[in-house]
Amino acid sequence: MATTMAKALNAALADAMAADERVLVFGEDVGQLGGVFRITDGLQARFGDKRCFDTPLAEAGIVGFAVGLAMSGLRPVVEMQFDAFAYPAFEQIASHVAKLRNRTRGALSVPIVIRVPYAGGIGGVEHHCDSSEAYYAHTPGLKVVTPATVDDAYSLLREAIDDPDPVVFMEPKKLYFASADADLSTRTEPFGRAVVRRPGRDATLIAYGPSVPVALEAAEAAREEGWDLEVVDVRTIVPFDDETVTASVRRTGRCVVIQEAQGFAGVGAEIAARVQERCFHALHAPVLRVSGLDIPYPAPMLEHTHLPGVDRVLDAVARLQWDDQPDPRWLPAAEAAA
Amino acid sequence: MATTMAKALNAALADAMAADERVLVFGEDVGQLGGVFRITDGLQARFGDKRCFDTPLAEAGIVGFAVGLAMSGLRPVVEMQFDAFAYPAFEQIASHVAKLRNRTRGALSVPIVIRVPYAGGIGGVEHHCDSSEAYYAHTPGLKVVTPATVDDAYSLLREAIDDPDPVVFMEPKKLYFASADADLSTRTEPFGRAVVRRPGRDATLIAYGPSVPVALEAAEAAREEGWDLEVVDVRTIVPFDDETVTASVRRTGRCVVIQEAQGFAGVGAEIAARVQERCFHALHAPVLRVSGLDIPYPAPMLEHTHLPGVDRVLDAVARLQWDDQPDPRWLPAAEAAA
Amino acid sequence: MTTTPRAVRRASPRARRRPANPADPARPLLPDAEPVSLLDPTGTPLPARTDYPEPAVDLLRELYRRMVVGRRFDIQATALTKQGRLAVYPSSRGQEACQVGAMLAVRDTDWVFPTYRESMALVSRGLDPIEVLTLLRGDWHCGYDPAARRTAPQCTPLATQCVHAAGLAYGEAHQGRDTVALAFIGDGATSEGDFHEGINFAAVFKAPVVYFVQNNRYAISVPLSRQTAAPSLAYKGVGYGVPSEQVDGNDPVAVLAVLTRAVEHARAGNGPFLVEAHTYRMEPHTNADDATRYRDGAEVDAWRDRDPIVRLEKYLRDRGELDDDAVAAVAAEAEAYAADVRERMNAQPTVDPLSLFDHVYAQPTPQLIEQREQIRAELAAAEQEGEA
Amino acid sequence: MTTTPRAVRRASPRARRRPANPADPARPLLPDAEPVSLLDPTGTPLPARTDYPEPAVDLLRELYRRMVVGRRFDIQATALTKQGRLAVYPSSRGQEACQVGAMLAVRDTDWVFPTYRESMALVSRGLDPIEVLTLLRGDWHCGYDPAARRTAPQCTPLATQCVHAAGLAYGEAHQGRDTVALAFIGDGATSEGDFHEGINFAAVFKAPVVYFVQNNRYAISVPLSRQTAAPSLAYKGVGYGVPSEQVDGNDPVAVLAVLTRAVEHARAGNGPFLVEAHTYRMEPHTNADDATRYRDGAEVDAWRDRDPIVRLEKYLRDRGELDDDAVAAVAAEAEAYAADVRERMNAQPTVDPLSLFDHVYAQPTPQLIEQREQIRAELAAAEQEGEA
Ligand SMILES: Cc1ncc(C[n+]2csc(CCOP(=O)(O)OP(=O)(O)O)c2C)c(N)n1
Ligand SMILES: Cc1ncc(C[n+]2csc(CCOP(=O)(O)OP(=O)(O)O)c2C)c(N)n1
Ligand SMILES: [Mg+2]
Ligand SMILES: [Mg+2]
Repeated sequence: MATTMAKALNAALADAMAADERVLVFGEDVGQLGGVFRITDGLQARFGDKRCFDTPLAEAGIVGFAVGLAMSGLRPVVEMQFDAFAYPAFEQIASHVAKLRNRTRGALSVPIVIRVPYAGGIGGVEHHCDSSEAYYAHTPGLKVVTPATVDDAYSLLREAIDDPDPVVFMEPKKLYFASADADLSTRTEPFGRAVVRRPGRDATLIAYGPSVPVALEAAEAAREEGWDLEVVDVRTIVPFDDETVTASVRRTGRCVVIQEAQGFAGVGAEIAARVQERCFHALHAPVLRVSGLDIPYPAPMLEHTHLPGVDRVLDAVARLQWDDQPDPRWLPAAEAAA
Repeated sequence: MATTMAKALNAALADAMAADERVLVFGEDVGQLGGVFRITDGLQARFGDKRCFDTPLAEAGIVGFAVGLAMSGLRPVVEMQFDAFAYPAFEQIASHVAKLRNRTRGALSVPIVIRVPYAGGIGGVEHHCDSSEAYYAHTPGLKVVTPATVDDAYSLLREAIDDPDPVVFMEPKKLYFASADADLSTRTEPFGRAVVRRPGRDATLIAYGPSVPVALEAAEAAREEGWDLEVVDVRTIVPFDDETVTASVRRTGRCVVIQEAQGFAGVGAEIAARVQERCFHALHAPVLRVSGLDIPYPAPMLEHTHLPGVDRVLDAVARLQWDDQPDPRWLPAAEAAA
Repeated sequence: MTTTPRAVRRASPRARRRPANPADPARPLLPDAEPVSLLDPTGTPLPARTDYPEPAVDLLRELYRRMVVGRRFDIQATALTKQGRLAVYPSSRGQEACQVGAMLAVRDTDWVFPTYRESMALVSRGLDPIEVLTLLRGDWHCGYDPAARRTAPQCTPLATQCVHAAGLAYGEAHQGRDTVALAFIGDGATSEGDFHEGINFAAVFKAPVVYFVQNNRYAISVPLSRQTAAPSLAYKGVGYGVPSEQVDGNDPVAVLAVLTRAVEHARAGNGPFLVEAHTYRMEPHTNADDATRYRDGAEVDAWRDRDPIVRLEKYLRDRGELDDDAVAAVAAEAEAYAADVRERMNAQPTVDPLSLFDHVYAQPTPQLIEQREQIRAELAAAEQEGEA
Repeated sequence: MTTTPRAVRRASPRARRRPANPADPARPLLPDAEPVSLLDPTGTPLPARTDYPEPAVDLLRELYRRMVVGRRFDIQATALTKQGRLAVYPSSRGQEACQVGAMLAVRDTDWVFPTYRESMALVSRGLDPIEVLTLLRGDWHCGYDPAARRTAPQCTPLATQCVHAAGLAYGEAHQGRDTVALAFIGDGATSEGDFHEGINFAAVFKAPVVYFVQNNRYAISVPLSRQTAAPSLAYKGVGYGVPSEQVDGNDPVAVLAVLTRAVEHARAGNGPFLVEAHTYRMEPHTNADDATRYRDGAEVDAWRDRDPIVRLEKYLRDRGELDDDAVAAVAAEAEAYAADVRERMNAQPTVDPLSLFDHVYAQPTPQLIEQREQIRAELAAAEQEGEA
C-alpha cells in the first residue's frame, strides 16, 4: 500500500518499541507534538511518556543521556531536530558514542540510534539544511546509514535499532513525504549492502539518500542521449559495500558519484578514491563527482543552484570521455585561465 | 640559526602581537603557564594579561568569545589544548566561525585563528592524538592550514593571523620539538601554495603536516630500490593548490597520498579524487592512499602500528604497477577471499 | 491549568523579602522571589513594592507607540507567510513589552544579539522591516548590516549568541568603549551549554552584558517544566556570581524599569546582569507549528487577559497621558507601517546565483572560482536553451 | 597569598544562618554559606554547627585505613612515572578525604563516574590497581571491566561524564533499581557546557545522581578565579533546582557525612544533589606539569597543615579509637600494597596489534577486515626479516 518515508520511519519506531521495551525514544518535541516532522507522531500516546518523551533543549545532553541509558541496558533512539543542531553533541558523539565500546574492550556498548533529518530541498532557512554525513562517516566506531526509499526507511531503521553499535541515521528531509508502495513489515538488504536500483551498461551513477532519486531521474533522461546508466544506492555509508560498487564499475567502466553535501573531503571523495583505487584498469575515464558547492547551504531561494540536479549529473556523464579524449576542463591551459 | 617549530610558533605569536595590538591570545593555560606545549611562553609577561590570558575551561566559550571579540574589531588567536578538546566548540566553528562572513555579506568577518595541536606520535593517551583536519576542511568558510617545517610554522601562522578569514591552524604535535635551521622573520610561500619539498621523476608523494617528514624519509629510502620520488607538501589544505599537485603528478604519472588521520572520508580521499579527476590520462596506476587505520587512535603502545610509516609508504609505492599489472589486492578473487 | 508564572503563584508578602542573612554572599545576587510588577493586569499601578523608579512618562508613551506598531508589524508578517511571501515567521505577539521595552533600554551605540524571535524588537530599534525579513523571506543572508546597526544577525543555533555577546562586550570595554551588549534568549535555550558558558565568560571577565530571558513558557511544544526544576530561571544568576531579577514580562512599565537598571549596572562596570521576564507566546512557535497539539485555548485566553498593550494604554489613559486622538493616531501610524511592509514585500526579490561565491571568503578560493565558472556556464547554457 | 577557601574566609558566625525568608523558594536549595566542617585542621572536633550526624567510628577507622593505603598507592604511581612505567599520572595527593570518602558513601551496586584524577578513589573502591593504571600505562583501553565494577572508564573529556551519570541513573530507576550514580568533577570542568546540561537533565528527570565537585582550586595552572565569579561553586545548584552543600574537603569526617546524606537524598527519590568540596592538589597537575610556574611553595605549605590523614589520625587517637599498633599495621599494609603494585608493574605488558580491530564494532566492517589483513601481512613480513 502507498505510504511515505515519514510514515515508514514512524512505523519502524512503533514496531521496535512494541518488540522491545528497552527501546526509548526521546529528544526535542518528539513527545506530544510528535516531532517537527511528525516522525514520532503517536508514540507517546501509545507507549506512554516513559518510553517516548521530551528532554531539556540540549543536544550534548540528549546524546550523553542516551550513552548513560545505554550503559544501564536500554536502547535509546534520539532525534536531533535538524542536521546543524546535532553539532553541539559532536564531542559526545566523537569522543564517547564512537569510542566507548573500544575503550572498554566491549564491556560497554552503545546500541543507540541518533536520527538526523538532513540535507535540503525543502526551502528551509539557514542551519536547517546541512549535509553532515561526512563528519560522522570519518569517525571510526560509528555506523552511518541513509535510506533513499520508503522500504529502506523502515527496514534500515529497524536494523539500526537492533544493531549492537551506535548508528547515525541520516534521514533525507526532502524525501520524507514522497510516497511509494511499500510493505512496511518486511526487511530489505542488511547493513553493509549497497543496492543496484537500476541496471545499466554504459556507466555507473553512485548515490545515497537524497541523491538517489536524482540519479534515477538522470538515468531515465540519459536514455534519450543513448546512454544506459546503472544506479547504485549506497544505503550504508559505514560499513561501505565495496563489492557491489566495484563490481558495477568494473562492468560499466565509467563512474559518476553524486552527493548533495559540499564536495570537498566529502563522502563522494572517499567513494571516488576507492573506486579508482580498485577499478583503475577497468576505467575509461576518471571517476567524476557531482556535489553541492563548497559554500554554506544557500537556503532557500538559491538552493536549486547549489543542489546537484539532473542536468549537472548529465553534464558529468557527458564528460566521461566517450571519445576517449582527455577532459578539456583539466588541460593545463584551462586551469591557467581559471 | 637552529630552532624548533614550538619556538617558531611562539615567535610568530610574539611578532604578530607586537605588530598589531588588536591581536589577543587566549585559551586554557596559555597565560602564566605558557601553554601545555609552551607555545605561548612569555607572551603574558611581555604583553600583559589583557593581551594574553587564560579563560574559563570551556571550548565553545573560547571560540564564541573570539567571535564576539572579532565583531568588536579585535583579532583573537585561540588555543585548543588538544585536538579532541576542540570538539565542544564544533557548533561555534561550523555554524558561526565558518558562516558569519557569508551570512552578513561581508559586513562582519571573523579574522580569528584557532590553533589546534593535532595528531599523534608523542605517546599521548586517548583523546590527545586525534587527527581532526578533515572535519574542518569539509566545512566551507574555514581555511585549514598545517605546517611541516619550522620556517612554515612561523610564516603560515603570521599569514593566518593577518588573514581576513578564520583559519584553523593545525599544529603537528610530534614536530613541535624537532629543530632545524630557520630564519624566523622571513615569510615563505603564501596561503594556497603547495611546495615541492623534494623533486623526483618516478612518482609523487603528497603529504601534509606530520606526514611530510615520513614522505621525505620514504623518498630517501626509495632511492635504494631505484625509485626517484617527488614529495609535495600541501601546507594549506584549504585553499588547495591543484596547480602544483596536478603538475607534479602529470610529470611523474604515479601518486601516493599520505595522511595520518583515519582514512575513510579524510583529506587524502579528497586529494586522491582530485588527482585522478585531473590527471587521469597521465596516470600509470591508481592514486593510492596510505593513512591511519579506521579505528580510534590507539595511544600510545600501538600507535606505531596505526601511523603510516616509511615501510607502509614504500609498500604503496611498490604497488604502483611498475610492471603495469593490475594490483592483485583488488582482483575480484582476492576480495572474495577477504 | 493556571497560567500565571509559578513564582507569582508561590509568592506571599513575606516571600518578597530578600534572604535576611546579611553575610550570605548569595544575598545580593538572588532575584526577588516574586517577579517585579508595577502594573496589575488591568493596568492599575500596584503599591510600590520595589525600589524601581518608574520610567519617565514620555518614554512610556513612546513605549506604547512602538508596541502598537510592533504588534501590527508582527501580525502583518504572519499574514505574509499565508501568502507565501515569507518562508517562515516566528511571531512574538504577546511579548511586546519585552521586545520593545528592551530596545528602549539600550542606546543606539549598544549591541543587540537577537534570536529568530526578535523581528519585532529589531523593527522597534529602527531597522528596515524589509531587511529584517530578508532571511525569513528565503534569502541566504541576514538582510541588514549588523556592523552599521550594531545588531547581530538573528541567531538560530540556540544560545550560541550568549557567548558572542560576552566577547563583543568585553572587546568593546577592552578598547575603552562603554558599549553594553543585550542578548536575548528563550527559556528553552537556557538549557544549552552555550548559555552556561556565555554568562560564565561574561561574569569572569566582568563583561557588560544583559542576558534577557524571555520565558514564554514553551520551547516549541516543550513546556518550561521540561527545561528546569529551578524555582525560576532567574535563580541561575547566583551560580555565576551574576545578579538577577525576574519581572512580569507582560508589564511594560516593569520590564522597562528592570532592564534600564540592568543596563546601567552593566555600563557602570559591574559585569553582566540576568533578567528573566515571565511572558507568553500568543501565536504558535512559527506559522508552520500547530500549537493546538500541545496547549489548550483556555491557557491562551488567560494570557490574553494580561495583554501588555491594553495594560499600558489603560495606565496612560488613567494618568491622562493618552486620549482617543493619540490612540487613533498611533493606530493609524501602525496601519501605514503595515501597508508599507505589505507593499514592499510584493516585489519579488532578485537574487544573483553568482553572488553565492562572493562572501564565503574575503577572496574566493581557486576551488570556488572553478565552481563559479561552472555555474556561470550552466546559466549561459540555460539561457541559450531559453532563447532557442 | 592566603589559601583557605574563599567561603571559609568570608564566613562569620552570622553568615552561617540560612536565608531567613521561609517562603523564598531558593532557601531549601542554597548551600550553607560556610563549608561544613566537623574537625578543625588539627583534628579537634568543632562545636557541632550543623545537623550532620557523625559517621560510625568503625567507618571512620576504615576511612583512615583506605586513605593511608590510597596515598601510598598515589605516591607509588607518581614514582612509576619517573621510571617510565607509566606514560602519565595525575596525582590526587591531598584529596584523600574526597577520593576515599566518596567511595565509602556509595554501595557496590552504585555507579561511579570518575575522571582521570580518581585513580586513588578507584583502588579504594577495590579495583585492581594494575587494571586502574592500564590506560595511563599506555594501553589503548581502560583496563578494568566497567560493567562488572559499575565504574565508568576514567573520563578525560571534561564534564562529559556528568551527562552519562544522569542517563545511567535515570535508566536504572526506569528499570526499578535503586542505584545511585556518583559523578566526580573538578572545579575547572564546571565551566563546561556538559556540566550544565548534565545536572539539568538529572534535575528535570529527578535522576539519583550526586555531583561531587572536588574544588582543588586549579585547572592545571588556571586558578578558580578564572572559572567562576560565584561565591562558591555550590551556589550553582539552586539554578537547577538542585540542593547543594559545600564541605571542607580536607575534613574526612565532614566529607563522609555530607556525601552520605547526599547519596541518601538521591536514593530516596529526591533527585540529584550537588556537593562542592574545598580541597587542594598537593602535586602538579600530572608528573608532566611544572606547578612552580603558577603557584608558590607557601601556598602549598599552608595546605600541608590541613592534611586530611593527619587530621583523622589525631581525631581517632584522641578518641582512643586508634593506637600506635593500629597505625603501624595500616602503614605496613600500605607498604605491602605499594610493593605489590611496583612488582606487578615491572612486567612489560604485551599488546597484540591485531586486537586493535576487535572492538571498534561488535563485528569488524569489511574495511577493518581488509586493514587487519594488511597489518597481519606487515607483521609477518617483519618477522621474516627478523629471522632472515
Ligand atoms: C542548537 C539548536 N537546537 C535546536 C534548535 C531548533 N529550535 C528552534 S527554536 C526551538 C525552541 C526554542 O525555545 P525557546 O528557547 O524557549 O525560545 P522561543 O522559541 O520560545 O522564543 C528549537 C528547539 C535550534 N534552533 N538550535
Ligand atoms: C573538553 C576538555 N578540554 C580540555 C581538556 C584538557 N585538560 C585536562 S585536565 C584539565 C584541567 C581540569 O581541571 P579541573 O576540572 O579543575 O580538574 P582537576 O584536574 O583539577 O582535578 C584540562 C584543561 C580536557 N581533558 N577536556
Ligand atoms: Mg520559549
Ligand atoms: Mg581542579
